[in-house]
This record gives sequence, structure tokens and C-alpha cells, in this order.
Amino acid sequence: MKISIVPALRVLKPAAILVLVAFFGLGVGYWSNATFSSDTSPEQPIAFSHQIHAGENEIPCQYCHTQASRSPSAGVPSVSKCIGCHNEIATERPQIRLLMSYWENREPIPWIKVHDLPDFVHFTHKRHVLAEIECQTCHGAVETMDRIRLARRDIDGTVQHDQTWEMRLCLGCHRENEVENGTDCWTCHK
Amino acid sequence: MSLFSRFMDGWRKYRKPGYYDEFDYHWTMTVDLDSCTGCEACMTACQAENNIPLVGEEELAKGREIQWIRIERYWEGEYPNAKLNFLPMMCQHCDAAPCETVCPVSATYHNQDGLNTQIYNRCVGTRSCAVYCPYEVRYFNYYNHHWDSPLDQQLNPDVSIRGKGVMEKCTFCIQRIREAKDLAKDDGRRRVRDGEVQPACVQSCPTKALIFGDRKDTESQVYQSMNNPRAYKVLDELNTDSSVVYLKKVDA
Amino acid sequence: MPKIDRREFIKLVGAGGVGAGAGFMLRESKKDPTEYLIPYVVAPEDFSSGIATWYNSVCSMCSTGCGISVRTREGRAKKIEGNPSHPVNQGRLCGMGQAGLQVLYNPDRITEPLVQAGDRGSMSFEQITWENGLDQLAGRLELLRAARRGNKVSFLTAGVNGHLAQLIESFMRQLGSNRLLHYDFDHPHTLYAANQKFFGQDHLPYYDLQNTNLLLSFGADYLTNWISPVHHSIGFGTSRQRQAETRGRFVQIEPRMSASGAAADEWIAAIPGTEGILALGMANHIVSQGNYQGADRADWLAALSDYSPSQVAEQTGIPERTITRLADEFTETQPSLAIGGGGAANHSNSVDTLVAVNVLNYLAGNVGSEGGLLFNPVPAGTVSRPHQASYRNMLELTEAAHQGEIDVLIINGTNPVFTLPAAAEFREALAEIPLVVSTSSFFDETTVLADLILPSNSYLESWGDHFPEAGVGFPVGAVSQPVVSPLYNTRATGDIILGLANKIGMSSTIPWTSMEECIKAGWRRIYERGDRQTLAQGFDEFWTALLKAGVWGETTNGSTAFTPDQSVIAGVSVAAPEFSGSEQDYPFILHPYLSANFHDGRGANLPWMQERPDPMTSVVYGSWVEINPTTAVELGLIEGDLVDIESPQGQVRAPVFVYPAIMPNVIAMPIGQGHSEYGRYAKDRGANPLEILSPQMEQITGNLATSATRVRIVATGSHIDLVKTSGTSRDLGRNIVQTTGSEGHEVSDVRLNSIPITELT
Amino acid sequence: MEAENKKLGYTDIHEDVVRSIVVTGPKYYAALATSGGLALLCFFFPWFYQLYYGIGAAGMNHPGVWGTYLASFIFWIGLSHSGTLLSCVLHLTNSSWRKAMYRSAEAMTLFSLVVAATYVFVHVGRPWFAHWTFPYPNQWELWPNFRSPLLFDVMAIATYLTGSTIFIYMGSIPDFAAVRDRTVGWRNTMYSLLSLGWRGTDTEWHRLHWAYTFLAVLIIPLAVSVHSIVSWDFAMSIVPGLHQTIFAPYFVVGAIYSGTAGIVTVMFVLRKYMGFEQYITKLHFDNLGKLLLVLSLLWTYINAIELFTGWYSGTSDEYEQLSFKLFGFYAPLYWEMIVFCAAAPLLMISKRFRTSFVPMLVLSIAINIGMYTERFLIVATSLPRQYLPDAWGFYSPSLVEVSIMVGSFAVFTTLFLVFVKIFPSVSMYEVKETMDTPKLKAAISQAGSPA
Repeated sequence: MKISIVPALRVLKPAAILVLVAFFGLGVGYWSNATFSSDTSPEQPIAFSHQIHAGENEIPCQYCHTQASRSPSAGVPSVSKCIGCHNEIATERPQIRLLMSYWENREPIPWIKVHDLPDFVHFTHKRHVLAEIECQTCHGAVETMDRIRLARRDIDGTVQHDQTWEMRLCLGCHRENEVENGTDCWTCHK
Repeated sequence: MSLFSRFMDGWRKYRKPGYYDEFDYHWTMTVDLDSCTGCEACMTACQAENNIPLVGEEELAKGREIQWIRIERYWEGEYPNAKLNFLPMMCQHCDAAPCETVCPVSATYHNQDGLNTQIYNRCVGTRSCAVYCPYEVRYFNYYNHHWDSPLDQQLNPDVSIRGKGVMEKCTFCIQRIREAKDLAKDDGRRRVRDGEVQPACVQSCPTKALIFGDRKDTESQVYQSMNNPRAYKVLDELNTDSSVVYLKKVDA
Repeated sequence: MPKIDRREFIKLVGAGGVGAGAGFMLRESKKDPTEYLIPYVVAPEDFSSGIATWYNSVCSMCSTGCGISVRTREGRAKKIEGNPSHPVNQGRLCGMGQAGLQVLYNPDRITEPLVQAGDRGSMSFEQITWENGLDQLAGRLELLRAARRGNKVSFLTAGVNGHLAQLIESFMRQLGSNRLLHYDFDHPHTLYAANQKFFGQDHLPYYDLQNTNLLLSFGADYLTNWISPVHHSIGFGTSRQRQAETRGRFVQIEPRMSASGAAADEWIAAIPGTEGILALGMANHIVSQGNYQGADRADWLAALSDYSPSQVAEQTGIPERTITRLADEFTETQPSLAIGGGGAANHSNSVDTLVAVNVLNYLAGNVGSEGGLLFNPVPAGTVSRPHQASYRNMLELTEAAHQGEIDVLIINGTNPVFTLPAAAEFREALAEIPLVVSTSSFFDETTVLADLILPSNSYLESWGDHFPEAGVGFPVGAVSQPVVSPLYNTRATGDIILGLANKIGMSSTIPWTSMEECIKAGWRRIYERGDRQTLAQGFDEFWTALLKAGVWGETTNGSTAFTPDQSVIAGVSVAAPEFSGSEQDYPFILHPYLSANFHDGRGANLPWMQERPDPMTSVVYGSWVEINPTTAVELGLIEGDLVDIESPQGQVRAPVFVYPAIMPNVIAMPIGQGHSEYGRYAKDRGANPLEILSPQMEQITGNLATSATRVRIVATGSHIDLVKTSGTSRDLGRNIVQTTGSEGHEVSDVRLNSIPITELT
Repeated sequence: MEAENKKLGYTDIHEDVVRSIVVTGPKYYAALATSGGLALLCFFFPWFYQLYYGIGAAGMNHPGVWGTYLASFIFWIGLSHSGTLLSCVLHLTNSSWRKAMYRSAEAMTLFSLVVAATYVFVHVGRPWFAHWTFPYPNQWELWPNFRSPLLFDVMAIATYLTGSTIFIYMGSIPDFAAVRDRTVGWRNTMYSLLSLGWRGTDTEWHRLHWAYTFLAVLIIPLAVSVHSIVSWDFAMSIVPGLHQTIFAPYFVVGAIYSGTAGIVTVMFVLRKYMGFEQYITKLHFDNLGKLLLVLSLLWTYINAIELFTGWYSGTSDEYEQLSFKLFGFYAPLYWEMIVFCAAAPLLMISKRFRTSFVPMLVLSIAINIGMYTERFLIVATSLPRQYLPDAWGFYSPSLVEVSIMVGSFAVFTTLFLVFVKIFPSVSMYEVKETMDTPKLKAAISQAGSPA
């Protein structure tokens, strides 16, 4: 005749341990997916390196993303734009050959979208560029990325925000800079 | 600011209809019932501008139409003296809106421009706002709508498509208002000029029965128009303090 | 640490593994589907992503020709709005015009040239190349032309305007055929004839609603579909928003209250066909009361002697008081204006009726005066009046077909199989024609019977121009330019004809290779007749300016002076209307009217139009028959009861709608539904009243008398729920729509403005 | 009471109750399978279909945007008001007859609340976001709208659910202990967990009684407030027919009314099929009958007042709504409700009626049907008849809605069936309290058992 609750708990112990282990496994699985099969830095059809272009050669962002200052969308450079330079430059590299093949077949390059906002968010580059906000504020230190990836907090914490783009980033910035109607939902959602 | 004072501040705001000491703009529409011919050009304009889904006959038979602006008909008298009056009815953007108090997640609230907002991605679909709205201008998405290709190529990229389980309603064409403000900024202006922004319905109205503008600008057409002696508000007795002013039909 | 035995260990590993898997999948499931950023290969100049571009063009949804400006994003048309600088619609646009987008993006469009493989109407079409298609047709034409039998070719087109009309004309001339027919169901033949007869002018005058103080409309639904509805609406609005004392007064005389009737201050019911008699009654009163003091007063007295108000009151059933009151109002209020259309213009005596309306205008001194009726100058562009085909002309065509005189029939943009009564037997006539070619881009009732389909672009994809016939008192023209590149493998009508032309070898007279060239050449001529400072700038500047503005106008006005001669005055009289079918067997008069949503049926394949409630009844997706409440009670009918409408020519079935403002002995049905083809949205929906019309004509013009058919109603006993969006259309004393006396009328200064296009681009 | 329990010894009670838990006949399994299957088929399947397709699966439309889901929601909330509230009141008024039946009554509360809560998820358009109605810090830096009656609702129901769960659980701890001491194996383990090592010492008894009374006092206002708040969902709107100050008391009375009727039903079933004849007696039915009678009179009065207010307002809005309710399409339902909830209960004036089981069962069911109708009418006759006649519509439930409504009863039954196998469905120790203490010998023979 056991009255105390303890023996009953003892019976449950092994089961409890199993559950704990399973939870641990859950975490591991999640982390491994995030690390090894990431969607925040996918393989692009052409291994275009922002590090080389924006970093080493210091080409200004808006040289290619021409519309950033006058349109909601920054715009992807047309293939002709790439060819404009790469007719002469580094024509022998395999990746440039690949680019050429696209050009000759008059095919667009199917870049994979990395910085993707939900459809119900209507962000406009124009206003932000005109407000002289650094591209890096949201896109991270693009000039250091060989393959473009969604901005994330680096070890030294250079980029102040976290792996995925979250609404509080927008809000925080809007609050800091006292944007007018900066926290009105209809400023971005319509 | 201490918690208490913050609370008191919140309380004061809360007591104020619309909780703003002063609106930034106060967008207002006037509808001249004397000029409205019920041609419904406004309805098509609205559908085209705001990606309003095609519902289909079966759903319409169930009474599930989606019309951000609709024309109401009221017959008067009998033959041969029958008269038909038209009443364009869209979201009245009430400054004391019943729908705003009831939404549990604040998907609809009053913004600093005197507009009654509807944030689709925040909506959980309790539909209580539609119950509380005496004008019945809030429409619910009972399922995911679809456009036969290539009709979808017409959809306006500036307006979100509403999925199933979401409430929607007239926004006074917020995308146009935003665009106008954007242009004003480009010109280094603080404010939008009168007539610079018009909702799709106002823009298309063949008889100019609809006028839209900022009530705070005393020079604006809408200000003059709403101070017309014929001005009245539909269901004014409910004290919704709506931002759509109707001009009485002249019975001559 | 307790020692773990094997089983224990395996359990743990298992648990961990499962957990890990779950975690991995969890993260995986959170990923959004991959999206792509597809750049241009070569970036186009004229637009950039994320920024709207506006193109000015011309609306072709009806024959009015309003100016439109189309908003495009990333090369796709998003919205159609009125062109603010176009004097006809001044930035405004009707619903159907805005629904033009759904013509462009309609899922039921024909995307390729097709040839009928099976029998006619078997819908077994095979896809062919343009070359092949054009060759097939051109071959035939060339043979006939060589054999000097070009007249066996007939070209049946919708009422096209501008240089396209010119092109078709010269093409047919080259072929040596005089069988070029412009067929529109709603073309106002009688109005033209009446103006010809009374004013001696073969084009429409400008009706100045904007400045008139009293409008007397005999059946013309000027706000919905009469000549230039948007322009009239603008006029209506402006006159409504004038100061109290000059607020326009509108009186509508018609058997069934139309939208214009609802907007009017006074609505008077009149049996269709008696409007003219009423008008003359008023004229008589005006003259006899000495409110008209012209030199030819005596002649008028003589001519109008049989139309004393009392007599007229008997014939029309409208009380004498009303007639005299209206007559007095009409002369006292200045400027005033009388117009005629709708049922009044489509009856056995319509020309006389409309002449009578003109008489009123003349006697009240409204002719040539502002706020009255202003003569348009001779139109700038080409107007193809002579080819306008009345019902009689169409009968001649069918007759010729039966005689075997037609070898090739080319049909462009018109759908006679639908809009002609069954009695015309057009469908049968088609069967007699060896080769029927359609350039329609939809499978409408006529096109499915074609052997060869050369699908044409929608108007938003093609070049063209339009010179509004009704005009605005001075010549106006507008160029329509493609706002999007063609979606499918289709060609503009003009380009099809040019293609044929140079295959047949007409390049000497038709030198152009594309419609754009043709239009440009035409406009060079217009440019050359311009004044000095126009010519000061080069044609290219002129052209680009034209495209940017989308509209062109000339500051020349028509003549203002006018006096009718004896014979005309003597000839003024209106015969009693003739109806087919005896009153005993067919107690009701059928009054079909152009639907606000579908016009003559061309709009029925546009989902927006199908879903838009009918302005008066709020019915969607279907058709109905309007019956007076008392009649309904007598017949024991309620809303939704299915009834058969039987005329000597046949019967249609439709649900009842009890309509408070229609004469007890008249029933009305909207035209436009009841398509047997024409795409998923239109097919097998509602009924088409035109089918059962008796083939009765107005004698002078041969125009079909649509309101002259008598019918009877047979209840089928079955009932459906009419799909409509209105609940209860009575305000139950809740005073929702408030009204005030005219003294309370006051308006603020309201200017007309629209989004400045320049700022948006 | 005394008379009937004379022959009963403590042991008998224990045996009866433990038997009801341990011994399970095929009948039970059959019942469980049926109700479980029904719940799956009629509730969860249609619900998942609706989740996939959208609320369009239901019959709601414009302007009838609320439908049977809400009606059922109120109904279940109402049903929940019986148990706990009643047992609290009776506990405080210290009426001994309560003791045999309160456990099952509380269970009813609990489960109807659970069902009601599920209905919230069935009702909303995007249930997967329903957690947004709870105030919790989030990355959007958004809070719910604290002015919304719906938010009050969420809070109230959550609290009530917690409260009554603790109440029923605490009340049954001694009995868990008792069962624990008479079972072996997994049951023993389970009950030793549930009974939290209850020993039955005086201190434990003392604390239990104190806490129990404390909770009872706490729950009564809670229960009242919950249904007032539910009523505000409607009353705070300005819909003609809903915008009424009487609504809060109206709903509370209605709730207790239907709840009490529900108890009668449940007690009949327990008595008949769980073999509790000796515990649930005529006396209980008699007393509950009296309670029902009073409630029905109250309910009738409030209904009359509601009509009067509408008529007295003299506005077309109210008139139209009333006439639609009384003479419109749903009029038969209305009069059915009047018969079931206002007329029929008057029979209970006679003691003979009150003390005869089957008629009471029938009546209690009738009352609850009537009460469901009432809730349905509230939604279905007011929303489609609002201020703008042109926007008037008509609402009728779709197959999915009806099936889910039926299914919800199956869900309830299933939960209850599970309950009777886990909880001692009659409170042993309290029943014992009503008996005179046995000989010391007998007491020793059950050493370790409480009291």
C-alpha cells in the first residue's frame, strides 16, 4: 500500500528520460537543417560574387540595381548589363562563359530570390534610398559575401539583426528615426 | 514616463474617438445623391483597382458578394409615381467606428489620417467587425478566390490579394494615398495637394457625384462640399461620426 | 549515473533519432517555396519594374470612342481610366469601358488562326499559320477579283471608324465589291434619317446637356447607352451641380423607367411609338399659344392642326394638363432641349417621331443655341455612314446569300447571329455561303459558324484611331496605340487586311505594310490641313505630341442658322405606331432595352459585367422580364416565377421581376444575355429577347422596330430564386436616402479633376 | 436520504464506485466506440474539410456573418454553467442532497467548456492564428485589443476553465486516494499520481475544506461574469435585437436554466446505467425540478421584457427584426422555443411530475432543445435584418454546420464516458459525510481509507 507519490514518479522516470532525449534530438535536427541545407544562402545559377564586384572593385550598388532610388523595387540588372562589362573583362573564366551562353541564347538568368518579403508587405526601396539608408542596414555586409545570403548576426555582431527579417526590425528603425506614420500598419501593409 | 502616467495617457486617448488629439489628414468623401445615376462605374473601377475577386453565380446566390462599394436601391411610391433612389455605400471610415472596438487583434483600427484600416495579415476572421458595422460594408473571404488565367495578369501589384478567412473592405484606395504622399515627398512638399489623390471610384464617376479630399484643408473641394446645407450622414443617429458625407437628393 | 543496458541504449538512440528527424522536417516545412528573380535580357526603355506607365488610347467597347489612359506595370495593363484631356469623356469612363481589360485578358480568347476541319458549327477547328490562313482567303479573293466578280465578296464589320474604316473601304473598292456593311445593332439609323429629313444634315448634332436647363427625353436612355453616355453623364452632373435657380430639370418619357428615368426629376409613362404624337401635341400647344412667333407660324399651325393636346391626350393616354404644362415649361425654360431614342427611335414610325422631337427643339428656339442642339462641323476623320447596314440591308444580304450571290463573307467584330431576330434567318443564310471568314477573337455565335478564323487583336493591342461621331461641337480625333504587346498569335484587323491586300497585289493603292504606317499616313493629311503654328512644328513632333495627349481637336464650329422649308413643315406628322400580333392573343407589348452591363450582348463575356448588379434590379448573372406590380398580381406571378414570353415569332423563358415603374400593358427585357456561345461567362445564361422580335421595320430607314412586338405571358409553374444583391429595395420609412426641396439645393464650386497622369508616370 | 442510505455501509459505497471504474462491460465499450466514431465522423471530419476549404463550407454569408457555430458556442457555455456554479452554491448553502450528484455536474461543466472552447476555433476564419487573441510579447510588437468584448471572452473562458478544473480536481483528491487504495497495477500508479499522496490526516482534510470553500466562493462570481461577457459579444454591437441591456442577465439565467436541465439528463443516465440508484434519488429530481421551475419563470419574464423593449423603441429597425423573429421564416422555431422553455416547464408545479424520472428526463431534454433554438434565433434573426434594408439577407445553416453541431454532442459524450472511467463519478467522502458514523470495528476494517 504505497501512499507517497514518489514511487509512482519513479515508474515514470525512464519514459521521462526518453522524452528529454527526443527533445534534445529535435533541437539538433533543427539546427543541422538550418546549417547544412540552408535556404538563406542558396546556390545561384551563376556564382556571382558580390565580394568581387561590390567589395574588391567597389562598384556602387546602384550601378547595377539602377532603380533603387526611383522605384519600389531595386531591380535586377538585365543580362545586357552584365555583358556590357564582361564583353572585355574576364571573358575566359568558366562562370563568365556560362553568362555568355545565357546571353547568346537570349535567356534570362533565373536568379534565386534570397531577400524575400511576404506578399502583404509593400516595401519601397525608393524612400529608403532617398533617406540615405545604407543598403547594408537591411541586406548586411553584401560586399563581404561571396555568395549572397540573408543578413544574419555575425559572430562579432556587425549586423544588428537576426537571421530572418522580422517586423520589429522595420518598426525599431522607424521608431528610432521617428518616421512619420512609421508605425501605422497601412504604411507597409495594404 | 511612469507606468501610472502612461496608463492615464492611454486612458485619455482611449476616451477620445479615434484616439488622436488631431488627425494628420482627415480624408473625407462626399456623395451627391442628386447627381448619382446609379451607373455603377465606380463599382467596376473599384474591382479593377483593388483586386476584388470574382465570386461566381453560386456564391452570389448564397449572398456572398464582395463589393467594396455598392449601389443601394430604394424605391419610393407606386406606379405611375414610382421613384428610384440610388445610394452608393462604401466603408464610411467612421471616427467612432463600432468595428474598431470589437476586433480582438486590432486588425482594424483608426489611423492618423482618419482612416479606418483593415490589416489583412493580422485578421483572424472572427467576423465580429462585420456584425458590428451598421453599414454592412465589410466583406468576408469565405474561401480562396481564384482568377481564370490570364485574368490574373490584370491584378494590381500595389494591393495584396486576400486569402480565405480574412475580412476586407474599402480602404479609400490607400495605395493611391500612399503614392500621392510619396510624390509629395519627392517634390519636397509636406502635404498632398487637393485633387492630387482620388480613389478609383471618385476618379471614374461620370457625373462627378463623388468628391474626395482632406477635410482639414478648408480650401479643398470636399470641405466646401461637406458644408453644403444638403449635407447629411446616413444612420447619423448611431453616432458613428462617419467620414462619408451624403448630399440630399433634390426633389424638384 | 546508472549503467545503461543495451535495450535502454537502443531506446534512447531511437528517441534521439526520431526527435532529430522531426526537428529537421520542422525546419524544412518552415521554408518558403523558392522564388526566382527573372531579369530582362535587354531592359526595355519605356518602362521599369515597380513603376506604372500610362498610355493614352481610345476605348472601343462601344461606338462612342471615349479617350482612355491605361495604367501598365511591367508591361501588363492594370487599369483603364478616362483620358482627362479628351473632351468627350474628360477623364471619366463607364463601367464597361473599364472592363475592357477583361477583353484583353479574357480566358476564352482565340489564340491562333483556325480553320474549320469538320462541318460548320462542329467546333472542330484546327490550328494553322497566319501565312496559310491569309493564303486561303487571299486565293479566293484573287480569283474572284480576276474574274471581275469581286461583288461576290461581302465584308460585314462592326461600325469601325477612322482610318480602319477608310482602309476597309478602299480594300473593298479594289476588290470591286460594293457589299461593305457596317452592322451595329444599336446604330441610330432613324436619328440620322430624322436629322437628314428635318435639318438636311447627314451627321449627328451635338446635344448640349451641359448647359441646358430643361431636358425632355423621349425614351432616350442618355445616361446608359444613347450615343455618348459618359459625355451626357458629365453634362447631367454639371447641370445638377449648378446653382439652385439654374439647376437643370430632366423629364423622361418612356414606357419603362430606365436609369435616365430614375435620375430624372419627372418620369412620364408613354406607350412605345406614341412619343412622337405627344411631341407634336406639345408643338401644337406651343404654336397655338403663340409661344412661337416665327415667320412660318401659319405653316406650323396648318401642319399641326390634327395634334391638338386634347386629341393627343386621347391617343397617348397622357392627360392634357401634363401635355400643356410640359409644352409651356419647354418654351419658358431656356435653354431647353428635347432628345429622342430608345423605344421612340426603334418603332414603326420612329423617323417621324424624331422629326417631331426636332420640331419641338426648333419651335422652342433651341437649334444652334448653347444649351440646345448645336450642329457639328463636317467630321474631321472619315465617317462611314453610307455603309451603315440597317435591318433591311441585312435582309438584302441574306437574300443575296440565298440567291448564291455571295461567295465570301468576311465578318469583323460583329455578331449578327445573336443580334438579329430569328426571323431574319441569318444563320440559315450563312449556310449558303461557301466561305465564311471571321476575324473575331472570341467564339461568338457567328464565329463558330465560320470556316476560317483569323483572330484579331483586342483594341488594347492594336493601332487605330477614332473620330467620335456625336462629337462635342468641334472636330475631335484620337489615336489608339497598343498599350501591351499582343498576348497571343493574333493580328490587328488592319494588319490582316493589309496582309490580304499585298497578297492580292493592291500595293499600288494600299502601299502600307502595317496599320501603324497607315494611321500615320492618314494623320499626316490631318496634320497638313492644320493652321500655321501646327505646321510650324514638324509632323514627327505633332505625332509624338498626339500620342502623348492621345487626342486632337480643331477649333471649328458647325453652322448655327437653320430654317426649315415649307415642304418639310408640311410633311411633319406622326402615324400611329403599328404592332405585330393582335391585342387579344398578345396583350402585352415587349420592350427590349440595351442592358447597362452588356450593351447589345458584347459585354456578356466579361465576368466583371456579369457580376455587376443591374443598376435598376440588382440582378446578376442572368436575365429577367419586368412586369408591373398590378399586372403581376392579376397574373398571380411573383418574383422568380419562370414564364414563357410568346410572340408570333417564338418564345423565350425568363424569371419574373416585379418592376414598380413600368406600364401595366408593357413588359421589358434586357438585351445581352442568352448567348449559346461566346465563352464560359456568357454561354447558356439567361434569355435573348431579340430572338422573338417580329421582323417589323421603320419604312424609311428599314430599321428594325424593336419595340413593336406584342407578346403574351404563359406561366410555367416553376420558380427559381433570382440571383440579386439587393435585399429589400424599400427604405421602410427609415429615411436613408434623404431628399430636400429645390430651395434647399445649393452646391459648392466643384471642378472636374483627375489624377494628373504626368505625375504618376 | 437517511432512509435510503441506512442499509449502505462505507464499504458498499467504495465497492459501488470502484466497480463503476474498474469493471467495464461490453455495453460501455460499445457506447464509447459509437460516440467516439460519431465525434470523428460528424465533428472532426467536417471541421478539417472546412479548414481546408474555408468558412465557405458553412452557410454564413453577407450580412449573416455569424451562424450556428456561435449559437452552439453559447449553448455549450450555457450548459457549462450548471455544474460548477450549482455545486458551489449548494456547497456554500451546505445543502446535503447536492453531494451525490455534484461530481458529474462539475464534469459536465468542464467538458461543455472544452467543447465550447473548440467551437471558438471552429468559428474563426483563420484558427491557426487564434493565439493572437492572447496578450503575449511577440516580434511584431503587437498586443490584442483590450477593448474588445471578444478578448474579454477569451480571458473569461480561460479563467473559468482553469477555475472549474482545479475545483473538480481538488474535490476528488480524497476519492482518488480511496480508489488508489483499492486498485493495483497501472491504475494504482495513476491514482497515486492523481491523489498527490493524500493520506487523510486531519490537517489535509482541514486544508482541503478550506481551499474548497474558498474556490467555491471564487467561482460563483466568475461563472456569472463569464456568461455576462459572452452576452456582451452581442449586446455591445448596435445590431437591432442584440443591442440590449437585458442581455447579460438574460444569458446568465438562460445558461443556468439549460445547465440545470442538462444535469437532470445526466443524472438520469448515471442513475440508470451506472447503477447509482441509491445515491441519486427522487429527492434530487424533486429539488432540481423546483430550481428549474423558478429559472423557467425568470427566463420567460426576461423574454417578455426583450419583446417589450423592441416594441417600445418604436423604430422600424426593431420592429422589422421582431416581426421577422415572431412571424418570419424562423417563426416556427421561435414558438417551439416558447413551448419548450416557457410553457412545458410549468408542469413541474406538481410534485408528482418532479419526482417521476422519465417525464423529467423528457422535459429536461426539451428544455435544452428550446435553449439551443433560442441561441440560434439570436444569431439568425437579427444579423440579416439590420439598418439598411437593401443589404438584408437570409442565413440558413449548411450541412457542415449541422453535422458539426451534432458531432459536438458526440464529443461531449465521449469525454464524459472517459471521465466516468477515471473519476469516481460520485463523491464518496461527501456521501459518507451524510451517513451516521459506523461502529469503530467497521472503521478499523477499512484502515487507511479517509474519514
